[in-house]
Amino acid sequence: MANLNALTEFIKSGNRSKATKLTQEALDAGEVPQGILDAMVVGMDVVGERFKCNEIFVPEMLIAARAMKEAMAILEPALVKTGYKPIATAVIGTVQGDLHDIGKNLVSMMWKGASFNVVDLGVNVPAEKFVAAIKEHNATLVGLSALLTTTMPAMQTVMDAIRAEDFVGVKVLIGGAPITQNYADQIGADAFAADAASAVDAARKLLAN
Amino acid sequence: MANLNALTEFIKSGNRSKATKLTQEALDAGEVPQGILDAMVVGMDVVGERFKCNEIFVPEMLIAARAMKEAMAILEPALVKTGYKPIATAVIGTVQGDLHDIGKNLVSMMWKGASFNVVDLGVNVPAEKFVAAIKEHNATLVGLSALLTTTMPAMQTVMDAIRAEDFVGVKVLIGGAPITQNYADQIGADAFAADAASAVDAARKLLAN
Amino acid sequence: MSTHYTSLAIDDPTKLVFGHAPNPFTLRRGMVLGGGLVYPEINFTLPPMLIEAGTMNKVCTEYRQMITGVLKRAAELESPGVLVEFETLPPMTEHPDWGMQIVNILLDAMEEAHAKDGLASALRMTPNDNREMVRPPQMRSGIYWEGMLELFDRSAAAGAELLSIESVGGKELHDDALTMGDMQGSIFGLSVLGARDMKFLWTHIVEIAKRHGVHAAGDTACGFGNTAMVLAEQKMIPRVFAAVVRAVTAVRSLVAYECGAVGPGKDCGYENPILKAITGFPMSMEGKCASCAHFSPMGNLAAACCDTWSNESIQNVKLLGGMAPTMSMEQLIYDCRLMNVALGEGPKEVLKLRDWFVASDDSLDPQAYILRPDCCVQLAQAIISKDTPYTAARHVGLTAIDILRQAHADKSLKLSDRELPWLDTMTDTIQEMPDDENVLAQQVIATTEPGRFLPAEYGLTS
Amino acid sequence: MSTHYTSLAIDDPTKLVFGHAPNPFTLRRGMVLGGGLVYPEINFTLPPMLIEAGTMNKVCTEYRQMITGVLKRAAELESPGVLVEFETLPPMTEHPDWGMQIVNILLDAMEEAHAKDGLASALRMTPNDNREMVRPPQMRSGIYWEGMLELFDRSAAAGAELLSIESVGGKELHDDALTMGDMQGSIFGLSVLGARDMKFLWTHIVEIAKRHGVHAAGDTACGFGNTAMVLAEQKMIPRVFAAVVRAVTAVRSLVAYECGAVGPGKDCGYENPILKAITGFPMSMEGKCASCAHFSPMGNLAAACCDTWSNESIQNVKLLGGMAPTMSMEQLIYDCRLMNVALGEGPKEVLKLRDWFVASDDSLDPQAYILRPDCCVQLAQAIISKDTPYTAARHVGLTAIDILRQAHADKSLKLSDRELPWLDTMTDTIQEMPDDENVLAQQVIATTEPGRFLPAEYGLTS
Ligand SMILES: [Zn+2]
Ligand SMILES: [Zn+2]
Ligand SMILES: [Zn+2]
Repeated sequence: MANLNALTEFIKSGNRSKATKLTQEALDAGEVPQGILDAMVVGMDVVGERFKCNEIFVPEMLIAARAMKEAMAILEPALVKTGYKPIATAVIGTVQGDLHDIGKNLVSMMWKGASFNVVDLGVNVPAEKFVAAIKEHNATLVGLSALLTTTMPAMQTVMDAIRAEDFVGVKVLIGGAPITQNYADQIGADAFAADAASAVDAARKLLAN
Repeated sequence: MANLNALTEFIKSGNRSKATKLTQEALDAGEVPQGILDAMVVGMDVVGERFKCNEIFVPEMLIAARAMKEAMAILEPALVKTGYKPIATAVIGTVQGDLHDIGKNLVSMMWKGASFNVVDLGVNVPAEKFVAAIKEHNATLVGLSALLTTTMPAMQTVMDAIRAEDFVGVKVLIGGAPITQNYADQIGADAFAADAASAVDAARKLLAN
Repeated sequence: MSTHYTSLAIDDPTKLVFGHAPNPFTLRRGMVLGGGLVYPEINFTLPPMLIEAGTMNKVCTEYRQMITGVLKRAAELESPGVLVEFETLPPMTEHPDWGMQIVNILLDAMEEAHAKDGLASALRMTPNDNREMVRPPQMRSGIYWEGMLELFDRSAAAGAELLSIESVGGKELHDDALTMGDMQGSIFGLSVLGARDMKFLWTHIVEIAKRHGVHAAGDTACGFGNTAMVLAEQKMIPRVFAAVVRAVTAVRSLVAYECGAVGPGKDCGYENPILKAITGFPMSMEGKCASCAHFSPMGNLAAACCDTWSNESIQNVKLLGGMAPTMSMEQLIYDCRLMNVALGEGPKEVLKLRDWFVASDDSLDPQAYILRPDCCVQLAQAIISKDTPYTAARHVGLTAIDILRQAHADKSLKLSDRELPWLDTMTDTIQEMPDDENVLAQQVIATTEPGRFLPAEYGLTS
Repeated sequence: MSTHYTSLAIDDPTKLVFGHAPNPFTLRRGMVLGGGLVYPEINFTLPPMLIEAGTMNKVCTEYRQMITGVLKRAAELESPGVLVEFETLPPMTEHPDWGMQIVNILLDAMEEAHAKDGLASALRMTPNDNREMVRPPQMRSGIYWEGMLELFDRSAAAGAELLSIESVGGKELHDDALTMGDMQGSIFGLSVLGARDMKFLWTHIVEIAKRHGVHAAGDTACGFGNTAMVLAEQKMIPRVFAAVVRAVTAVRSLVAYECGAVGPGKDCGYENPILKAITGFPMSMEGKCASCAHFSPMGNLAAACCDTWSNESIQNVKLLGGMAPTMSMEQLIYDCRLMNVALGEGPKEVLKLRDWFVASDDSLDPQAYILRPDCCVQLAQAIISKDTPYTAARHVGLTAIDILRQAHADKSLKLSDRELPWLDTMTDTIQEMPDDENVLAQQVIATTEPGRFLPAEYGLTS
C-alpha cells in the first residue's frame, strides 16, 4: 500500500515521471486498478482543495493534472479491462458566437482532474454540435460557457435543443462572466457555476442526484 | 374671438382671477363652450411645450393648471349641456406597497391640463381598487406608478387583474424610476413614460389608437 | 434632555475637512469615525423582486450574496474598515422578523470576514420610515410606528452599532411645496412639522441606542432635500430653490443631534457638513459614487467634509465585471484611499485635496455652492443664532439666498437667467411669513384640505 | 515605413503626468488630447440580448438611448468634451452594415448634442477583432479580416476620428501560457506572434486613417495583460506573473505607434504609461470607474498619466438612479473635473495629485507597483534599449522582475510568501530562452499540437 500513498504525493506535486513510473510499478505488483485510480484522485482532490484555499495557483494545479493525465494513460487499459467506466462523460464548449476559451478550458481541465471523461468541443459551438456530441459520447453532463452578454441567448438555444431530445439524465451546467443563477433558472439549466473552481463540486452534486 | 385669445394668455400666465372672469364673460357673450375650452387647452399646450423646452419650471406650469382648473369649474356645466365628454377618463395611482406620490401627482396634474378627467387613487393602491375605479368611472386610461423595485411586481398584479376583466379599449401606461420599456412589454402594459412630461404625449398617442 | 447648540464646534472653515471630526468615536472592531481616516460606507438593495413570506428565502440569498461579495472585495483591497448600511424596504420594517433575518445574515458575514480576513466593519441599521403608509400619516403610534421601533430595538440588540433613519415627518405637505415652488410650505414642512416629529422620534431612538450601548447616528432630510435635488436635476424646479431647501433641511436634521445622536449623519444628508460645523460629529456623505442611485451636481464637493463615503444604494444586478454592489465597493475604496493618502500627509495636504473637491463643482451649481465649507460655516452660524427651528429655518433660508446672490454678483457662481427671479421671490416669501410659528400653523391648518395631515401627530392643536 | 524608437519622449518621471502629452493633437470639434485637459471617455454596450437581423431595430434603440443619455448628462455637467468609444460586438464586425447603422446613430447624436448644447465630442471606433472566430485564427485574409477592414474604412469615412482595436494575434497560444504560468509562452505570444501580427494589421489601419484624414489611435494587449490581471484578481495566477506580463505587453502595444498610430492608446491598455514615456502620445486609461467591467488593483494609480479617463464598458441596464451608462458618464466627469482642477493650478499641483493617485495603490500590488511613473520610465528605457520586440520583451520582463524584487526588499511593496518564488522561476525561464526568436519559434512550432496556430499567418515558416 505504501507506494500508493507515494503516488498520491507525486500527483500532488505534479511529478510526471515519478507518477507514471509508480503507476506502472503498482500495476506490475498486481494492485487493483481502481485502487491505483483512487490514489490519484485523492491527490487531485487535495490539489483542488489547496487551490480553493488559495494555497496554490492554477499553474500548480495544471501541473498536477498533467501528471495525472499521463499516469492515467498507463492505467487506463487495465482499468477498462475491469469494466471500469469514468464517473461521467461530459461535453463542454463555448456557445455559438462566442470566442472565449479560458474559463471553459479551466473547467474542462478540472473535470478531467476529477476523473470525468471530457469531450471539449471548443468555441463558437452551434447547438446541433452539442446534441450530436451528447449522443455520440453518451454524455450525462454538459458544460456551456458564454462570456458575451450577446451570446447568452445562444445558451437558451442549446438548452432548447437538448430538451427537445429524449435524453435521460443529462444535466447541464452553465457559466461565464454574465451568467447568474437566475439566468440558469430561466433557461432551465440544472446548475450554474460562478467560477471554474466551483464547477467540479457543482458537477458532482448534479451527478449525485 | 379676441377675448378667447386673451383667455389663452391668462391660462398661460396662470392668472386665475382673470381667467375665470373671462370665461364667465365668454359664456355670457354666447361663445360656444367647446370653443372656450379649446382656448384654454391651447394655453396649457403652450405651457407644456415651454416646460418641455426648459423655458419654465413645474411651479409655473402648476399655476397655469390651477387657473385652468378654476376656469373649467365655471365652464363645465355649460359644456356638459352640449353633450361634451372629456377626451378620456383616467384612473391613476401608485401601486400597492409603494408610497411615492410626486411623480404620480405630476402626471395627474398634467393629464388634467390636457383636459382628461383624472381620478387619483393615491398611493399604496391594491389591484382591486384600480379595477373597481375603472368600472365606476368608465375609464379608458390607467396610470400606474412605482418607485421601489420591490413594488414593480405589483404592477404585474394590476395588469393581470385588468386583463382578467372584459374592458374594451382600456390602455395602461406605467412609469416610475425603476420602470423600463422592456418591463412594460414584459407585463403587457400599453406604454411606458420615462418622465411626467412625456406622460401626456404618451397618453394622447395611446388614446388615438 | 435635549441640547440646544449655541456655538459651533468648527467655526474656522479650514478646519471643516474630510476625515477629522472634533468629536470622533470608536466602533467595536476598532474603526474610529472622524479620527483621521475616511471609511467606505456601502449600501445595497434587491433587484426588482417581490418581498413576501414566500420569497424571503430568495431575498436572504440575495443579501447573503451581496454582503459576501462586498466584504470579500474590501478585504482583497485591504480597506481599513467598512461601514455597511442596511436600509430596509417597507415589508422588512412592517415585519421585523423579516428585517431581522437579513440583519443576522449581514452580521454573520461581517463577523466571518473579521475572523477570517481581519476586516473591520460595523452595521448601520436604517429601518425605512413606514409611517406614511397610511394617509394621513400616523406619526406617534400604530403598527408602523411599533414595527419600526421593534426593528431598531432588535437590531441594536443583535449588534447593529449605528442607528439611523430617513424620517418623513412633514413630507405629506412638503412634496406639494416642492412642486409648487412654495418656500413657505417647505419651511413649514421642514422646521415646524419635521422638527417636531424628529424630536419625538429621536428621543425614542436615542433611548434605544443607550439601552443597547450602541450609537444613535443621525437622520437625513432625504425625502425633502434630495427630492428637491432630483427635481432640479430633471429641470422641474429651479436649482436655487433646491439650494435654499437644502440649507433649511439642516435645521431639521440637526434635531437628531439635539436629542443625543452622535453621528455619522446619514450618507444622503447633503446638509451634513453644516451639521458637522455645528456639532463636531463625524458625518457620512455621498457623491459621485452615488450616481448609481441618483445624479447630483456635487459629485466631488460632497466629499469635502466626509468621514465615511457612501454609494447611497445599488441594486444587486450583474454587470460585466461582477455584481453591481461589489463594483460600488471597489469605487468607494479607491476614493477613500485617495483621501486617506492626503490625510496621511497632514492638514495642509488635506486642505488642498478638499479645496480641489470644492473647486471641481462649486461654481457650476447653486446647490454645490452653498455647501462650500465656508458657506457651511456661515449657514451653521445662521442656524445657531436663532432659538427655534422655525426661526432658524427662515434665517438660514435668507442667508442661503444672500450667499447665492453675492456669489452670482461676484461671478463665482453661474446662475441662468430663469433662475435669478426666484431669489427675489423666495426672499419675499420668507420675509412675509409670520414671526410666530403657531400663527403659520393655524394658517396652514385652515387652508389645507382636511385629511392631508394630522396636526395632533405633531403636537399641534387645530 | 515604421519608426523604431531609440529614445524616450519623456525620460523624467516627473513629466509623466495626466493631461499633458509631449505630442498632443486636436480633434475636429476642438478637443485637444494631451493638451492640458483630461476628457472622459465613455464606452457602453448592450444588455443581454441577441444581435441578428431581426433584432437590429431593438439594438439600434438601445444604442440611441445610451448615446442620448450620456451626452445629455455630459452637457448638463458641462464637460469640456467627451470621447465616445464604440467597441463592436462580433456580429457588428461580421456584418459591417449593422456596425455602420450604430456608428451613424452615435455620430448623429453627437452632432445634435454639439449643435444644441455646444458639447464637443469625438468617436473612437473599435471593431472587435473577429479573426479568432475560426480556429486556428486566420490573421491576414478571409471574411473576418475583410469585414473588419471594411468597418474601419466606412466608419472613418462616416466621421469616426480615432481608430482602435484590441487585436488578438498570438492569443491562441497566450491563453494557455497564462494558465500554465509559462513566461516563455507569454513572451512568445506577445513579442513574436503579437508583434508580427500588429505590424501587419496596423500598417493597414494607419493607411485607412490617412486616407480619411483621421487618426490611428492605438491598440491594447487587453486579451493578454487584462486576462492576466483578471486571473490574478481571481487568485488563479500569481500577481507578480501578471505584473511581468503587463510589462511585456508594452512591447507588443508599441508596434501600433511604430506603424504610425498617434494615440490615445486604448483605455484598457494599462501598459499605456510606458508607451506614453516612449512615444509622447496622449493615452487613455481606465481605473476605478471601470470596475463595472472588471476589478483592478490600481483604481487610482491608473489615472496617473491619463489623457482621457474611461469606464471600459458598461451595459445598458437600469439602476435606481437611471441607466448605467449615464451613471458611468457622471462618475467619469467628476474624476476628470478633479484632475482638471489640478491641471488648472499648474505642474506642481498636477504632480501632487498624480503622486497621491500613485501612493494610493502602489505598495499593495505588484501590478500597480510596476506602473508607477518612475517604473514606467525604467521599463520604457529597457524596451527602447533593444532592437527587436523579442529582445525588448525579454529585457523588459527581467527589468520588471528586478523592480519587483528591489521593491519587496526595501519594503515599498508587499508580496505574499507564495508569490515570491515566482520571481526566481520567471527569471530563470527568461534567461534560459534562446537569444534568437527564430530558434524559439521553431521550438514552439515543433512542440505545439498542429492546428493550434498557423505560423504562416505570422510570417513564420515551419
Ligand atoms: Zn436617502
Ligand atoms: Zn479591453
Ligand atoms: Zn475596452
